[in-house]
Amino acid sequence: MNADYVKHAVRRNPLSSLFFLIGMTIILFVIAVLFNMLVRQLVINTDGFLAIARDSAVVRSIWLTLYTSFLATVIAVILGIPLAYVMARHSFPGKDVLSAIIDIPVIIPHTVAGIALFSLLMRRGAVGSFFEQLGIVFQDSMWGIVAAMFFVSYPFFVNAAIEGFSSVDPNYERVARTLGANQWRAFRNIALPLARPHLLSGAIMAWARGVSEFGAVVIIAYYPMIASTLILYRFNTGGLGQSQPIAVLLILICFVTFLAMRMATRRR
Amino acid sequence: MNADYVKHAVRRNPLSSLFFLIGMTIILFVIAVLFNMLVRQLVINTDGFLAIARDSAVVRSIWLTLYTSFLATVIAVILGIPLAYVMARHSFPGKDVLSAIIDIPVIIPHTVAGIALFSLLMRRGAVGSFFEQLGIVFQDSMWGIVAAMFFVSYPFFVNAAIEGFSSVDPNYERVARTLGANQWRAFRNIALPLARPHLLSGAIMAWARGVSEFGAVVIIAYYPMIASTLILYRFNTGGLGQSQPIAVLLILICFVTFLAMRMATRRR
Amino acid sequence: MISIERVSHDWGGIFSLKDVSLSVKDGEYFVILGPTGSGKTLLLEVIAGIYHPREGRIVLQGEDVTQLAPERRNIGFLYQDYNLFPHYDVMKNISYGLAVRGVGKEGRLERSRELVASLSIGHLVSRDVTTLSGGEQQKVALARALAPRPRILLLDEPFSALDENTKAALVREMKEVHRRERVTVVHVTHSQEEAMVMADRIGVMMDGRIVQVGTPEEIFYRPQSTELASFVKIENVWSGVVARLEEDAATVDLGAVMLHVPPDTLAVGETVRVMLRPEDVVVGSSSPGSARNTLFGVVTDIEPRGFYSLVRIDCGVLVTATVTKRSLELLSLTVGASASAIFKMTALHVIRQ
Amino acid sequence: MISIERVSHDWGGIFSLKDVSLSVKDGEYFVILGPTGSGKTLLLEVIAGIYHPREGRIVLQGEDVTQLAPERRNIGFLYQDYNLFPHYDVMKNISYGLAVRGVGKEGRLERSRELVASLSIGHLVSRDVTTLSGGEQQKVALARALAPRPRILLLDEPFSALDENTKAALVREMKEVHRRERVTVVHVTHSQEEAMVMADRIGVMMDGRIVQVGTPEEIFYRPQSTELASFVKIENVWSGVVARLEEDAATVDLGAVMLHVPPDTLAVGETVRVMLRPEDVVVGSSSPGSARNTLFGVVTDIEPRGFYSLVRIDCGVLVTATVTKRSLELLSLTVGASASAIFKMTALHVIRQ
Repeated sequence: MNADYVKHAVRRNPLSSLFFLIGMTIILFVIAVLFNMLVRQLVINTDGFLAIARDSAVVRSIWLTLYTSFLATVIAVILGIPLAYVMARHSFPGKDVLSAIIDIPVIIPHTVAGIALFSLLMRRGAVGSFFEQLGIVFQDSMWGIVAAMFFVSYPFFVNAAIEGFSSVDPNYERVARTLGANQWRAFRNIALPLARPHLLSGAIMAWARGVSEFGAVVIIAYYPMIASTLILYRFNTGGLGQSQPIAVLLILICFVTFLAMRMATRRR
Repeated sequence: MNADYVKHAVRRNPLSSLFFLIGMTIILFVIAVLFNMLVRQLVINTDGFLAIARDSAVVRSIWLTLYTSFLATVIAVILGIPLAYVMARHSFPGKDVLSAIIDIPVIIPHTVAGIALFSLLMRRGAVGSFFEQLGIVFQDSMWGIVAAMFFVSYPFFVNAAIEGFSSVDPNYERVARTLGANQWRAFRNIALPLARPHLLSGAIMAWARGVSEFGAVVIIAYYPMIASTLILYRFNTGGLGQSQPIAVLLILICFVTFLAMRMATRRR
Repeated sequence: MISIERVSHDWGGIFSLKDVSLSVKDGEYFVILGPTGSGKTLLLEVIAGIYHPREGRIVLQGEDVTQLAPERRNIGFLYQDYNLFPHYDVMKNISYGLAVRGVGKEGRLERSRELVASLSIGHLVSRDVTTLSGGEQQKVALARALAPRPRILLLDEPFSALDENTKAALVREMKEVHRRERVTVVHVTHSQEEAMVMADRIGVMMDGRIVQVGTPEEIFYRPQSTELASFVKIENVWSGVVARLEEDAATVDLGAVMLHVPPDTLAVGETVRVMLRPEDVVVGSSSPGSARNTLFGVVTDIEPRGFYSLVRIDCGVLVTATVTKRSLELLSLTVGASASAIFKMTALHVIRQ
Repeated sequence: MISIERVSHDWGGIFSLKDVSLSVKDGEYFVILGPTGSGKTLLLEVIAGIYHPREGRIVLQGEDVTQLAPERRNIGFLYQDYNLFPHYDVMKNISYGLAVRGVGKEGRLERSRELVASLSIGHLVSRDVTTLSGGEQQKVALARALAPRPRILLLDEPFSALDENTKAALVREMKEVHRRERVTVVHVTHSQEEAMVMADRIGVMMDGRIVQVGTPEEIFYRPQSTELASFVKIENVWSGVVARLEEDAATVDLGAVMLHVPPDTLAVGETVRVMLRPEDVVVGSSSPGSARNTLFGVVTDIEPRGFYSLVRIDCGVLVTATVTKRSLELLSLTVGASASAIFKMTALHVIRQ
């Protein structure tokens, strides 16, 4: 039945079939990259992998990565929802420019972002010196990691939120207002819940992007070591044998968290 | 007039005005990060900046970055167009899974991607040893850089291309076919030109993403040094003074190229 | 009473209102009729306070509300797509307007039950709104808009999203709701049939301006301009000069033929336009009837329009008449056949040029 | 000739064709009439080869094309939205079908000019297609589809994207094109007026099945099922028993009243349905006419439908008649008034139950 279906499709759509075969090279490449690594650690090197998974420095760095990215996402959500709502609902002079500025972190090379952030937030930097008086230090601290992760990840949340609010027909809010709701109430009762799937998936993406960042973080805060820094450090000092288990552990935790969050948000 | 307009807007939409103010903190943060760095180098440290801009190692690394990312983008375009067309035009069992696999590089931490790629493509790796016999080496070579950049950047192109082909009503191609065009001709004459704006902007995004990558590249190919690697190296050895000028030079070249490409593609 | 006083506004350079003045009486069912893009919806949105007009005033029952926020106007609004809140069930949709006003649970239930009963949607109350049919959505949206007892109900093309059969049933229901709830209705539509069936009075809107206000009879049978005559499809519009004036009739010379028209306030020698709806022309094979005006001529064209055809007869002037398919067969009308066009004097409408 | 033989297919579980058989003659203008979602467009797409049916055959002029790719069938297709290629100008759109067939520049120009002249779109040739009005788009799409001289032209709701006035003008043009190009047309629509005006023959499609094929007269005045009668809005459908049979008329007992109907092939004692279009009922104040069937009763309901109203008269059976607004006034018909319903015996259509 299924083979029949495929044969059918190939005869009817020779072009699509050819395209499918070409396109599968990308898919196979990705699968090979992941599969090779997972097999090496989970099947061949099981004992070594389990030993690393119990290494408290590794566990601490992974936990730090997940936690700092979570904080960065929370900040992106709090500041990003109002920004996205205004961008989605209003047109005003200079909106294109704002939109371009929002996207800047996506196209900035990661180490450049790191240098720029370091320069601004270091102890003697323009903003860093101000924050130091408040007791918040970014250089080689958790807050530096959060700042770097926030910088590279907020566009993922803000763009998803703009899309989310744009997908909500403004007539819903207008109807709510004719029914007696003020602007805030219409936002809270109508726009926010209707945009929620986009907001949640945007937050998940932003969190994943924060976890994935390395270049910007390593410059502003080599210590405390996030998982990526630890991987590179162990790679440089102990080679693949020391670094790959951490990579596999990190990726497994990321996938599990990512899927769990996706499923939790889809169920509603 | 304009002040009047704003006053008006604030009175009519107190909520939007508040949201706008909250949202502006993100915009101001991004501007501060960039502005601080650009002022330091272009205004305060002009001489030092110009000296670095004439340093042949710097120029070589920037050129290498732009060039390898260009190659990675070309590969993404060649393999990605067929994949995206099939994803946009057909529904088949397992399509959701393919779609998830396509997105994997976006959520994988960069150093993890580097470790995975290194493990597969190193001289004694499963695929690397095969390619070595063909004379292509990835480890510490330009091809390694291209492979890493391709891995992290192709999703940007493929997703834009899927969106592009999806935005072309399939009835256009159907009409073309009833007029006598075969599937390939309908694709070339209709789908491809109509999806072109999306394809171009996807390619530009993929190129920018490739240029921005550091974590994955540094593991598979520390040498030859791409700009990001050189920035971190100089940061570690010479501090901000040695690294920031390179960062500014790279970002200026990126912005100029990015804007030039955007404008060139918009004009058509 | 709603008083719209010299309101001008434009929206994105696409839709605009140009010096619109209108007044709608309390309890009236007022229809704004106009082609797509004439600015009808924008006018409703300005009345509701969704947009504030660039110029002019909106006065509701003596109160100038021009600058008031929509939530402080107490106006019900039904958009074309109804926009039921998809994350609320039917009951929560209906009672939303009461909930935001702080009405307690009991009060909400009471009023909702009343509306649910009056619109016979009791079987829907716990349904998910995304599962409702178009007609059901309209009723729920209507109940939601009526729940806070608005002063005015604004309806934006309320039937355009419905199929023919659902529409026919709901038109009657809407009229009854209007009576029962004693609410002033302003209803926007592009459908002449809808306007004719529903309106107490009609305002015709074209290109951002109100061109005529009147009863359906006045709009469709006695338009005051040839532009409006063409819009309401009065097929026969002839130019002529008043030739004679008697007590019970005036005679208008159309050049080739003379017509008897109601005398009204005409004066001999005036240039006038005479209008006649095609439905008011009786076509005979050739026997003259009792009607004052009988013209003879040759059929030049038969345009089938379904169960009716438009028959054009050249009687010196071209007369267009609506004829049923059966009559067409009965009279064996074909192009080239001779025929008579008969119409009552009172069916003629005369305007000065 | 197009022969559709027992074709079944379904698309995404939403639209489906169930054992459809049809044959369309060469040069015929065939209309497929059905409500939205009945599978009409899917049938066209199966004929064009865009989908290959799960079961059944499509035979074009003797050739089985069921498995042929669309580009090898030489069938013209007009989608509802016309789908002019937005990156080509008008001329390139029209000549696309010739270009892909390898017709040289001169041949392309010649055929395109011919069509441009015949459709009077000369002023459009160098225009950007995105600037065309709906009616202009339709003409260009028509020229594009006709350029390669297709055996068959498939039209999917060709008028639904146009406003009323443009539509009226283009309906006539389409009929002329059909004559001039001598092309077989299969036209899909949900509009009964459109089907009646345009069709040589009509196939009525409901829920994926063809329920009746016939001339417009047969479909709208002599439907073979009560389901179809209701779809074509024959308001009067009465159940009865044949009571008497004479040479020139049969008598049907409806319980409360007796009707004279055409005798045809009826037999005494048979249970039948008698159908009557509301347009064929003449309403009088109460004077009997020459028609065979005159019923007396009381007006129970008047439903305004614009320039016409549906008047329901309870004469023992409920009779629904179409009455113009003027006649309504003239006869002073109101609910509760007595009235007579008069109709010719030949207007009655009888089917066995």
